Amino acid sequence: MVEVILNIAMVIIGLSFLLVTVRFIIGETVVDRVVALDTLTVSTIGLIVMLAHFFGRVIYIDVSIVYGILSFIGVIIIAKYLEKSL
Amino acid sequence: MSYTFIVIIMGIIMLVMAFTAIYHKNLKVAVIASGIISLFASVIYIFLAAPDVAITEAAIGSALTVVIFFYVLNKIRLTDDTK
Amino acid sequence: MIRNSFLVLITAGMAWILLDAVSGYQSREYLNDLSGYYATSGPEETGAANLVTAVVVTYRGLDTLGEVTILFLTATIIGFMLRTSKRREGSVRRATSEVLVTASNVLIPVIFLIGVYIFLNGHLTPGGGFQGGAVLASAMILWIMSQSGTKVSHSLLEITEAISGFGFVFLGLLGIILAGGFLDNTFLSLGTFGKLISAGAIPVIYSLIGLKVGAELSNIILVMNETQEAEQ
Amino acid sequence: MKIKGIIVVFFVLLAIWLILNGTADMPVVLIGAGLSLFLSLVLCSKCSVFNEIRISFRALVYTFMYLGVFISELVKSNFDVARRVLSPALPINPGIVKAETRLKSRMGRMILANSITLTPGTFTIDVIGDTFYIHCVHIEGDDTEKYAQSIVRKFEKYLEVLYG
Amino acid sequence: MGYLGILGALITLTGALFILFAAVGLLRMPDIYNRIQAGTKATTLGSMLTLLGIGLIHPAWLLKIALLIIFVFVSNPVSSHVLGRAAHHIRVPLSSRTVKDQLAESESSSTNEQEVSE
Amino acid sequence: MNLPGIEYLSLGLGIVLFLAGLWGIIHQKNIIKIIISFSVLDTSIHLILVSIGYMRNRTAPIIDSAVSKTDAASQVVDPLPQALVLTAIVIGVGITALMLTYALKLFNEKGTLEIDKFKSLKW
Repeated sequence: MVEVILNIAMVIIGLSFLLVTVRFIIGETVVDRVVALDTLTVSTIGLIVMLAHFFGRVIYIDVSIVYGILSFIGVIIIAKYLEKSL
Repeated sequence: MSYTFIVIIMGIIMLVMAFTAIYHKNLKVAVIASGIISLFASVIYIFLAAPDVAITEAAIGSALTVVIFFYVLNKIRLTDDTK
Repeated sequence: MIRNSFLVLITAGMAWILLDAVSGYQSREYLNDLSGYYATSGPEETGAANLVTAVVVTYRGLDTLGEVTILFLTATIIGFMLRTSKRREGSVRRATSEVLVTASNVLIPVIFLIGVYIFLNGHLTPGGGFQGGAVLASAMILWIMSQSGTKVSHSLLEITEAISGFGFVFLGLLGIILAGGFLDNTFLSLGTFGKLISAGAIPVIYSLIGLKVGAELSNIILVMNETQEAEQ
Repeated sequence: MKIKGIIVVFFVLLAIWLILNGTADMPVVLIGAGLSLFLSLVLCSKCSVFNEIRISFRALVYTFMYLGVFISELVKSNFDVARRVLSPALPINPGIVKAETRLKSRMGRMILANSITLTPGTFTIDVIGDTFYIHCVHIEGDDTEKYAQSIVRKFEKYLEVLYG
Repeated sequence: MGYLGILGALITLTGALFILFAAVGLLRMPDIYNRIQAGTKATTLGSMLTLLGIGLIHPAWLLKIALLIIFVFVSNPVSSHVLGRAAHHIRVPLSSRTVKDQLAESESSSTNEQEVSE
Repeated sequence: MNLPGIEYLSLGLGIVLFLAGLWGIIHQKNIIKIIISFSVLDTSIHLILVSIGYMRNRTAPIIDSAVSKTDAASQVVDPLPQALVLTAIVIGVGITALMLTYALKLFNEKGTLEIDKFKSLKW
């Protein structure tokens, strides 16, 4: 039961990846694409923790902690670049 | 089954991003696209049971490379504006 | 036109070579001899629970030395090429958002702590010197971004890098004298398997590598940041 | 009093270290204590952000009340935005409004800005002086000033007790 | 596992649905500020719910996951704030449905108050 | 339904990305574009190597409560390619940073990034 629900959740996350990619492709400005990148990264954190459940290894949570840190840094750098104050 | 599905989706997205990274006129967009390739590559490393490589790819390949690219792009743009 | 068809030819040739190389690929069922040796006797010999760490630090330690050297050379060359000249005065730059400054005050100690956790636990959990060093460097980026008034001293970073690089090589040589070979970690006690203080010298070596990589990457970022200030 | 800030940072970092390691063995605690002391002395001896926290029983109670208000607000407005996104007509009425805040401490203002940003439908675009500029997906009613003040006031009354 | 596991799985499913809503919002919203609204924050709630659900399935992981949730809580709104601020600074146009822009009004009235010289 | 395993998928993906990166390197004329293509190619090689080290129904080579110490050899995937890729990624970012620095220097000298404009070595 639990596994079935989690599989459905994973497929839903995969579909949302596709939709975000469509926004990345048609995005009018660079900021749209950065928002797409941020959305992808944050949803990936959830996906990795779900994978930690599927493989039964607690160690994968460390990977998502690193993800959380680095997406933050990347988006801030790009925003600083865009407002010409890097 | 759902593993395969999500890997196929990420593969399609990576191919689209590779096309964008190589052919898009705007350098910023190309750099962001290559960052997304690294991001999904590191998720695939988790599927392939390699968390060490996944952490390294996320920390170094995805974040630091993008940061260095943007520093250099900034530098090029700054000099360009003055001319 | 001729150029394009030539390029297509090159790519097609490369594709043919690659497909030929992997066409007979079958998913393996057993580890080969070398990997099997690492998997069976690695935990016993090195005391590291993370087999990748055991391979990177101990069995293939010389590779890691070369890798650290390459990174050092890269940082040095970049510093040499980009460290320029005069600083132009009166450059106008938009003030950093107040929210970002406060948030970075809160987050920088946490990010530093997570970086240290990643390289200190390299023998138990995924991670290690290189990843931890990258996380330390990202804390440094956040610092440079938010506290634009304060200067980070180059000499402090260089001293950190020099001391940890020297310590890394020194530990390697200590391995030759006290144990079986270069970068052998067994001259410290192996301890209880799976605890933080275990696996001999591996946590020490990985901490030194982490500090060194962090200092080098921060130096690259810092040099790039300062050149921008100079030529704005 | 910088001592208070250093002590707060020390205990927060030590707690994070223990959670990350998952054990409370003697060497782990010792290394964590040394590391937290070093980081709190080096990184927080200059910054004054953590000195503004008030440690008292009343503050503790207000923290939980604040969390309750925040989480209920979060869930409510998330459903609101989801409804707007999914309805075919896209009933939105966006705009940027400004609101004054009474909070003086930097920590309190950061948490206020973050709370406003995390609540879907509103997000802090800029903070200039005491003025928060907030982008709203849907401005309700005709009186924008009053609407903007109501967004800020929801969280502000709790944060005033916590940080001043 | 029992009831707690089922509850956790349902919470995870809700989180995944929120991520999907965020993606739909990212596609449909008319301008960048509304996209930040719909995209970044619904995703934040979605991934936090996902984490919480997995934490309920495995109670032993709950502390680490709580740490991750707090980290996402602090860092993610800051990054979207910085992004929105940058977008407004470089004058990414607002959509035609926008009724009011008081930030631009006050910026044009006070001449470059926030530009500081270093 | 008979779907291919994850390792075959990622191997194929790695090969296609490799070809795309190679095409970008030899076809593009902007130096920054060439470097971006190089980083794509770099990622693809890592993907190929890691997927060769993968084995079905096995888990990550880290021994904790989920993997017993004694029969680790029959439970974990190959640690050797992972260690090599770890090294390769770090060297890759060093090389990328170095190439970007050289590109910056070239740009400062000549004022352009198009490789067709660099004629000082042509004769």
